[in-house]
Amino acid sequence: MQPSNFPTIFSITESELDLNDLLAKITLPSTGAAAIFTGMVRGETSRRGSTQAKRGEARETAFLEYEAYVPMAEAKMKQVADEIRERWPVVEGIAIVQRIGKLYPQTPTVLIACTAAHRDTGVFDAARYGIDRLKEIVPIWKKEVGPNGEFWVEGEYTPKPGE
Amino acid sequence: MQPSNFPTIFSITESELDLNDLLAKITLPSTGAAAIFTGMVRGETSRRGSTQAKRGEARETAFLEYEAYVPMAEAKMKQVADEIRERWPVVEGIAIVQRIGKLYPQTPTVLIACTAAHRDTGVFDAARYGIDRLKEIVPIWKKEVGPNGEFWVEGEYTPKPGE
Amino acid sequence: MNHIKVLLFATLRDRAGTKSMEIEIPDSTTVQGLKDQIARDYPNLKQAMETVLISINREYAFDEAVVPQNAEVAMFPPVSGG
Amino acid sequence: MNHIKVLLFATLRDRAGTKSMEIEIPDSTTVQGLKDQIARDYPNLKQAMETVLISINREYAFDEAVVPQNAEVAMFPPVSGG
Repeated sequence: MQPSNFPTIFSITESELDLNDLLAKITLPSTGAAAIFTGMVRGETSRRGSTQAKRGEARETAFLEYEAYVPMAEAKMKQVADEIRERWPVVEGIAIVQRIGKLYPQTPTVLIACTAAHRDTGVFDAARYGIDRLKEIVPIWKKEVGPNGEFWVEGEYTPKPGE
Repeated sequence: MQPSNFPTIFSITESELDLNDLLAKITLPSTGAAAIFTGMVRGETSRRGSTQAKRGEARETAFLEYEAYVPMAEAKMKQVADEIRERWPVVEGIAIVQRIGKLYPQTPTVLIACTAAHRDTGVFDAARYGIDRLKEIVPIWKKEVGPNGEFWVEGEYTPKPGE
Repeated sequence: MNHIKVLLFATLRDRAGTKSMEIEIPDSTTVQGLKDQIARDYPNLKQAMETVLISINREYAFDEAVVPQNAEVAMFPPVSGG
Repeated sequence: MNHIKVLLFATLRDRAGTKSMEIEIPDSTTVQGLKDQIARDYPNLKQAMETVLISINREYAFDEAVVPQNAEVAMFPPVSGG
């Protein structure tokens, strides 16, 4: 099978993420391994690693509200997939899906999955790269709502020309 | 939440793997990231990376037949989970599931999933370690059936004392 | 003059109180010129113009870029998806 | 004498033509001694005894280990799950 036949899924959705379905869509007859990353809404965030929580307290989250600049987000997801294929040509299928809207704790919000013939081909690194890049260049934002009010989660990355 | 409350799932099953369900079972209120590995039956294996296929030909697989020494396999899966927790104490939930029986191409056969608060905690490495160890010490075997007959897939690892 | 649409997201939308604006800018206005004009005409957005990200026709755009005719411009903070 | 059950998997089961055997071994027989006895009594398994993996009561066991009373012993090739 030629790379041009390799499936690439990228989408912004308000629906529940179905891992079984997404995995099936990027599994080819030559596929033997998949690395999948999912992010979930944390209901409790410990002080460590958090800038918002007070000393010694876990921060509670009621829900997150996600929004996206949909057409640009899908274009940038495609770009992330293209970057993955350039770096790991052995990757067969790629799925990049972000769920938006009001999302509650323990709910998967994002999925990056890469398939390949074997597990020692870089599929784990490819999925890791995919989520890192999504968090850098794909125009999606989230607002956290909890007992102490709501605030926008601040991103950290400034895209450079050509990104 | 204390590590003793962290969920660990390990099982040998003849049923279809349900990624959504397994992920939900290892997602805690403090969980923000999951790394999941799945292996699938390859229907076509290219010459590269294969010792069985003839030069220039892809090997075709009709199905694989898996068997396990179930009680020992489950004990060894628990051991793999323990090893993961020792190496990556931040890992929250762990699922290790092997499907056995007659499995056809493009079907997920095995799943290793690790959850943690954040993605930069080693969850990807933990999942990778889990599948590597499963293929070393968990007593499961597979027989490949294709147009040229059937043969047992040969493992390569000899466990050492204490494994 | 160039008639453009400016889409606003996240904190930018909250500050502006609107999801989009239609703006007239002189021909050959750069991204920097557009930010200066918005900072002047929309006091609520003035501070945000210092750190805002800008896209033109769904690609990131930088200060020296010229805003093309009938562009779809978007303004937003650093992204925080996932 | 020690009465043990030996479970056979994968290629070992195919060669033996059975999933399990009940065997009498002398007390204090080691894993190596058990392999020698099986190689002698079951010609089909002789060659396999050179590379076989052995577990006793569901833990990997090695040549010098003594097989305990009423042990559940299993014999199999290197694993190939996944």
